[in-house]
Amino acid sequence: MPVRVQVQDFDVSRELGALRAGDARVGAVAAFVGTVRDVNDAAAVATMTLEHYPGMTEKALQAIVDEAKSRWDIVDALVIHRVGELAPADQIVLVGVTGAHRGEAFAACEFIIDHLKTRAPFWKKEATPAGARWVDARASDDDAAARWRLPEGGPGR
Amino acid sequence: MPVRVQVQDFDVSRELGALRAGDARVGAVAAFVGTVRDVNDAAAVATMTLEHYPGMTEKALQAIVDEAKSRWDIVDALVIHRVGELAPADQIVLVGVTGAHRGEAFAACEFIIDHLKTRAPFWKKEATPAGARWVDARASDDDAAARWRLPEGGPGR
Amino acid sequence: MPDTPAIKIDVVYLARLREAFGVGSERVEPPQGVATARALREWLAARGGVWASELAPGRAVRMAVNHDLAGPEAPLRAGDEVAFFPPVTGG
Amino acid sequence: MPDTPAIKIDVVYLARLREAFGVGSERVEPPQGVATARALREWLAARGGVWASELAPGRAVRMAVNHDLAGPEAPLRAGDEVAFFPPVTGG
Repeated sequence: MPVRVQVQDFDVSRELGALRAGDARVGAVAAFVGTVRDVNDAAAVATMTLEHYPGMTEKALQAIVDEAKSRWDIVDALVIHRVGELAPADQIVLVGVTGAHRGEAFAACEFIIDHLKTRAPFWKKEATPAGARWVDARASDDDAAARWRLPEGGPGR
Repeated sequence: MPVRVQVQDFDVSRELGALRAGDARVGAVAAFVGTVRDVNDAAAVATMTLEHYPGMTEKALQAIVDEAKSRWDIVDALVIHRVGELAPADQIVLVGVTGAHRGEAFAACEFIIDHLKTRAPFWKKEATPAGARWVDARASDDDAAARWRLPEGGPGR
Repeated sequence: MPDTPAIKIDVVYLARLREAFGVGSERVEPPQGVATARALREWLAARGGVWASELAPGRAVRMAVNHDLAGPEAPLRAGDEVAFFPPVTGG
Repeated sequence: MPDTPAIKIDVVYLARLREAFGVGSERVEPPQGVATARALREWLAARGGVWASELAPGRAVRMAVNHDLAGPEAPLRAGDEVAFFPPVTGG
């Protein structure tokens, strides 16, 4: 299943192994793991709670994966995103992309995480010594996603 | 140990876990796994043997990792490369890069594998139904490495 | 006009908005003139108080219609699910 | 000149070159004029046969001196380890 939202942790080896299993064309696996940092905007983070919008989340992630598959010559792609309560250093998200060659796998992997950050309905709430607070969106994430925009009339999404 | 050459397989989860262990600044892990493809230039590959140049290999890999650390704001980086006999779908190489933010981790990871492909002394010999043959170097690998070249007088390596 | 039946819209609030409003979802029956996502936002803001402040035009509020991100001019139909939420922060 | 002691160089051949030459390494004592990586390559090619064909100027042969990639003008000193190999294909 290429897109999953779950409370439990994931094993990167097992997930990437399953993603590339049985396809002998695969020579390259690009992966991204996002983890809970201990320090965010200068405040120590004790725990973090991830909320999402069931129904929309899976649809948004699948649309991002489909767009990546249409733009790059890759074999397969996987997104796993955790929700619920997480502690510093916990894994949050895994993006894995398999392909025959590494350039396209890297590009598609970075495309997926950049768009997940701006289009997939997840929200982080941090518990800090000063109390709980919702994490603000970053302008740098919008910039990261915007650089993938195709020129008007360019090759399709 | 940031650079390893070994016969035995590696576990991606364990290696990436060790790489980011104990550093709460890490929020992003970019990784690349290279695997043995079953088909290379239209011939089916039965097994592959990887030879290297002991002494130079470790020095070359360490130099590439050091250059990546000097060029991007990353926390740590890891390269594991296998040698000896491998079968289709086996893992060949792991590059892992940890950082506070994903953009620099991705760039450093791709930089390392691109330069490994052109500067680290490994050679692949494939066993195919038509006999054994040394794999030819790809011009596309030289191109991939060349795009990281800094302009003359630009920021340092 | 007064006899036209009102349409029913399911509205969902997420993250900071859910907490601010104290409600995660509700079924509303806005007047017939409320035909776009923007109009629905303005109609909800007209409730005043925290509704007015959180949904004020200057606030960064994202909208989705039937689980797709939607711009302010997205048309609404009876039975649509419309979500209001802050900019996303996953990954 | 004839009395100048020859320098000793350790030469390593890898991958296809090792197989073609049937030797993985040797210690050579080239004449004093052989002072660069390029000169060593030419001196070895002068052995003829497979040495001439594999090390011919048009062949893609890479060199390393003391475990660092080296260009043809890299100077050689007594005790250096010089490696000859095809373009690398790892990763």
